[in-house]
Amino acid sequence: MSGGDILSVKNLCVDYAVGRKKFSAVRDVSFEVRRGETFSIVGESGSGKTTIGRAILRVAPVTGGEIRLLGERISGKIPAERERALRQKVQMIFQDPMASLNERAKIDYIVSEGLLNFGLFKDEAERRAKVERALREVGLLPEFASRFPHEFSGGQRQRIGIARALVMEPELLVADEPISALDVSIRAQVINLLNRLKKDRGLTYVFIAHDLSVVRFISDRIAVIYRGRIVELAGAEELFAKPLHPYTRALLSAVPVPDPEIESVRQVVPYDPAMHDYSRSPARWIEAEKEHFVLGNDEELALWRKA
Amino acid sequence: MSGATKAPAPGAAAPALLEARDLSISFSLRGRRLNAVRGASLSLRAGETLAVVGESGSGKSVLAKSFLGMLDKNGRVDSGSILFGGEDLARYTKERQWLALRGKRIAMIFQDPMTALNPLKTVGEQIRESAALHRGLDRKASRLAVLETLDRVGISDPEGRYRQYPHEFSGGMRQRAVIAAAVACRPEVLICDEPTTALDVTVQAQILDLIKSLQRDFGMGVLFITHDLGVVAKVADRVAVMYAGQVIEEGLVREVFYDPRCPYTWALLASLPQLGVKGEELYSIKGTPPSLFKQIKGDAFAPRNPRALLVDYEEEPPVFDVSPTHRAKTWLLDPRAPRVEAPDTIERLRARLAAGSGGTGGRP
Amino acid sequence: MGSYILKRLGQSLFTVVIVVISVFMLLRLMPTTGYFTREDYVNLDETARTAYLRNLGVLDNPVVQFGRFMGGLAKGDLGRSISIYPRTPVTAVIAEKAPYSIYFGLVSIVLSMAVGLGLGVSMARHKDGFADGAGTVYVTIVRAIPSLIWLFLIQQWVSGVMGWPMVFYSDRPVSWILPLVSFSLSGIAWYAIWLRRFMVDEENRDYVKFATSKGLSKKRVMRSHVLRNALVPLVQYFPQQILLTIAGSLLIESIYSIPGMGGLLVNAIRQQDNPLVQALVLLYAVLGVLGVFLGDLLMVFVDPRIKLEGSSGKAA
Amino acid sequence: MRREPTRLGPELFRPAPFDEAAAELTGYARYSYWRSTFRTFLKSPVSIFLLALIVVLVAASFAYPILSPTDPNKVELETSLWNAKPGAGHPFGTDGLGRDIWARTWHGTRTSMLLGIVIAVLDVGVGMIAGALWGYVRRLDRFMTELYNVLNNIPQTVFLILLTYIMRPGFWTIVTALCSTGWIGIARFVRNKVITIRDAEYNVASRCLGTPLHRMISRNVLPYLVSILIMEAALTIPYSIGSEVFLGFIGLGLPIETVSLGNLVNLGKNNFMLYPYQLAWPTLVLAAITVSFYIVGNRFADASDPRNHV
Repeated sequence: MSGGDILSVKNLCVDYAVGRKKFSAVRDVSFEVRRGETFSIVGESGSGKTTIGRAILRVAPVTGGEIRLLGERISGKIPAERERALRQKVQMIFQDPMASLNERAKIDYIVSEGLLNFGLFKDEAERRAKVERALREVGLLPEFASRFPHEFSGGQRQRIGIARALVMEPELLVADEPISALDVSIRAQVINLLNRLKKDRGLTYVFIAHDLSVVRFISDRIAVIYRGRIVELAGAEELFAKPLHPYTRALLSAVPVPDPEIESVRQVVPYDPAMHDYSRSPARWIEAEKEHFVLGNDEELALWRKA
Repeated sequence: MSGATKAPAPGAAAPALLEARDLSISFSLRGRRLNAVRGASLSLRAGETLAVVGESGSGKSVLAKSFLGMLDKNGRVDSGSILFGGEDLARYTKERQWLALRGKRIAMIFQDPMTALNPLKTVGEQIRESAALHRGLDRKASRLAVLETLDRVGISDPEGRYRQYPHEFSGGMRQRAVIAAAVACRPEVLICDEPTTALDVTVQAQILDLIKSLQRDFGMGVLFITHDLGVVAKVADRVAVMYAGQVIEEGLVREVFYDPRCPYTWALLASLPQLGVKGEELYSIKGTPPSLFKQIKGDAFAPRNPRALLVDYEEEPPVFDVSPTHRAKTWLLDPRAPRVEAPDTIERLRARLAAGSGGTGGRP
Repeated sequence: MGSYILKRLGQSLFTVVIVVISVFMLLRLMPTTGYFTREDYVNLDETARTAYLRNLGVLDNPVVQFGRFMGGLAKGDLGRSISIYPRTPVTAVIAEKAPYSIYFGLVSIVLSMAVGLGLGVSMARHKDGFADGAGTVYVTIVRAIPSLIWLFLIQQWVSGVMGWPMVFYSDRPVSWILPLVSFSLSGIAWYAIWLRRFMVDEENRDYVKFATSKGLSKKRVMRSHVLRNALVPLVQYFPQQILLTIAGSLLIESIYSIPGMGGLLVNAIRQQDNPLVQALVLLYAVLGVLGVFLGDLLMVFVDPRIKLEGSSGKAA
Repeated sequence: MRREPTRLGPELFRPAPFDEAAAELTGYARYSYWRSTFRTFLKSPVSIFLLALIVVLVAASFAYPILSPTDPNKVELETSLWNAKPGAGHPFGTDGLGRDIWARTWHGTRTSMLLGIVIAVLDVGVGMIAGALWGYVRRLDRFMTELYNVLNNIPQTVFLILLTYIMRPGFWTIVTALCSTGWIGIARFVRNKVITIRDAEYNVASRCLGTPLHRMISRNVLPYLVSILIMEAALTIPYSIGSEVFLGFIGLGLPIETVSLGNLVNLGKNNFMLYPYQLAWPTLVLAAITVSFYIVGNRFADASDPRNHV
């Protein structure tokens, strides 16, 4: 683990019980997140990407492996003190701005919920000031504090959700598809906001998404996840320039580009997981290029490199 | 660049198959009126795909539903007309009139394939329902027609799938089944209301390809409603951009992407991260769309438009023809308007047009 | 699917066992006067009463009693009536009464379903229209006002106006009309209100919009999609409704002096005939459990989604 | 366009000042859940009228016995005062023992209302707590589900009869009997609701913020349940009052000497042919109460459904 890592996830496994059957949402996932970077996890619905985000925040059960924040273990049983520290240092932004705000509470309460939980203010005036500052920071008017979530549009609600996380002054933000439920014209607001906060506050992001085009714009490194396993991990530009794993290629080829000229010639590459034959030589986590990892065996890798 | 036009005449290439003229639709909600569509005009020609782009609340879905007479009970067409097959659908009052069209000549695909199928009926039965109804086939013949359609939309083992229930299908397969039910009668117009929004990207690509190939084979006019400009670039021949219940720009896909004229279209394109430069601020649109409960004075986008003119707050802009196939509703095209610079992204896109193989409506 | 049925069957048996034990235990708390006919109670002195009770076995260890009770149950012996039909086996009493309840129940089930479901459909089809309004008023009256009151008023007024007998005579068919109507009134309201609610819920679903967009007429969408799907959640309750209806109505049988099981229970309670009360309560409870079980079973055939859920053990 | 654009002077074709804050305000609409609920509810005159009727009846039934000296159990020795028709002195007439039906009606209403309210409060209170625990504490789920299956399988009427038969007739017997089955239905309902709320995204957000359980329940869960619980309570009252009438009829109701609407109805019924007013007046009051609660409960349920708000 290098000194710059803020978060490290090692061999993480998350299982859910559905009836009597066990369902593995996340299998043997490892990665590190460096301070000040945007680390993205990309995958389709049901790939386990959301579960990883939730496991970091201790709201999904970890069945194997461990998660460390600044070197301290935050998965499994941990002392209350460390849990408290975790809640302040790591915060989350949610996908659906319509579902992630308590409809029966005023914005004032929603934004200051974390402050109340940990008594992070001297007096009422300071709490108000903190709420006001958080709202301003996300481009909303302080007078919105006395209103209910229902009165706001999706983009505004999403920014309220960000204000709620910011008020805790976190170091790491887990953003779970924060823009996929937003209207196109609103997305840029939120992306700019996240990028500005990263610059101004030195925030680190774990950015969870299914849309590669957005991910490319904001990420430093990207992990591609398929059915609970990370299949490829590389720097953002490296991944787009030299995708190795066939699933990554399929994903890249499938995302429509808003340019009719490109679209008219683009070919979609299908991916069939049955193509892997790991009976003789099992898949390993290989560093194919510097800082560019892929899940496969040597034979496959040679093949992928040629393609 | 020509002046304001009275009639919406989007090019003379082919006669319109389905056309909305100055259509206004409102809903009554607890004593208030929501003006969902405010004088929108667009036209769809045979064999083409017209993408209607807009964000939620722009009225694009309402517009589409009105073409099938399927507005919610509290909604009504206030004015304007919907022309199809020599008739004005906006004048239709009886269910019987609509029954001659729905599913037979105009069909529709919905957003969420998980809920569009009746969970208690077999998939085959639900497709057969419309095949039997419109094509007058008996049980056996309609069953064969369904099997053929299932095969055509890429569902393997049609015989077995026919008897299965929707919950036994994956999301992508369900959407294929929905498409099969919609095209079973070879409609002239297929309306797709965000058909891939609920699907994964890899599945989305397949469904888009399917719709395109069906359109080619059947020669349908496809009205494709979406908010995703990537999808538009992939499927559309022409694009209509909607904002606050109006069509503010309509043109060939190359015209709208590479030479947009309305500030809202600029903003929409410029705000896309795919077109942005990494490390720089994205162009972003401030604020939120206007409430359609209120009367809107002037250009609905003006309060969010840093490039707005004073006149935008006073008077609604007329529609200007940019080219025979390209129309835009903005005061910037008025001869009196000053020259207003588009965002950098748009300039880059324009450069692309100049370098590219050349579209129809280039810059003057 | 098979495993699901077995699992549900096991659950129901468990419930029945719990019910039998609880009823038995609870009835040990009943006043012991319920074991005497009135004249016996008056005529006997304290020691004679105790001797009588001991003879009956009521004073034995509850476990012993329970064993004896279960033994009897296995042989179909539910004890003997005391005050109403002295020394007659309870099973014989019930066997004599049951046909009346079953007859009235069956006819009223047919009537309530036909009228109630029809009313529910027209309420849903013309939502907020006249049928809906009238139906709502009817349902409100029937469900909000205690049934004793309107049952009594119907008996008094209608029989007076029509000149029909006020009580039931098995040989005068005209006297069957009012009990039948009374039997059906609340059933009609029940079927109507629930069918309406489920239909209105279904009407707003996406698949209904899609079916409409396919060109199906409103009538056809209503019949082959909305009604069909709305009936599914209702079907689950049919068996219990039917079983409990044919088991008789306490109020109606009592008001019209119909010699059925419902009236019998009221009499047994009023005259504190413990063995009869015990047997009837047990019968009703078992019918209730059986009804719920059959309802769940029925769902397996009506709702194709259950089979999958059942196999993964999620259906409960 | 309808209007000639030439009307617009060239001075209008200049850039307009841009106000970012104004852009934020464009979409906003004022909304509060409770305000909308009450506005929707109070829109219908029927709802207002019935709500007012409930208030008047409740007030009257509690105020009358305090204000009036008339003893509802006072028996007249003079036979001429028996079965008196409604008139001066006895607005609702007298019964077979010369007892004033007006006084008895209000005393009876008070008993029945009290019964209904006590049962509603207990049912909803116990149901809410049990349901919240059932939903939140996973270990309880199995036991509660089995208990629910058992209780739910037995017809309520049978249960009611059995319990009232075993216990001595009285107010608390009826309360116990009705509550022993009533709470579980509400608990089940609350539990299902809690489970959907528990997994809702805003609750996950609260967990990420380290919100303690008590605040999760009081701020995140309860506000969503209040409307349902009010409705349940409103519908439990007419049901309880009706059950008392039914139990009175089969001989398991309140003791004869207790004045209640159930006993009044059952007494009045016996003399209906000769003295219909003895049944009519208590019945009218009874029906007014049950129908009002029933309709108000249903209307409130409609009004509190956010789908019916703007």
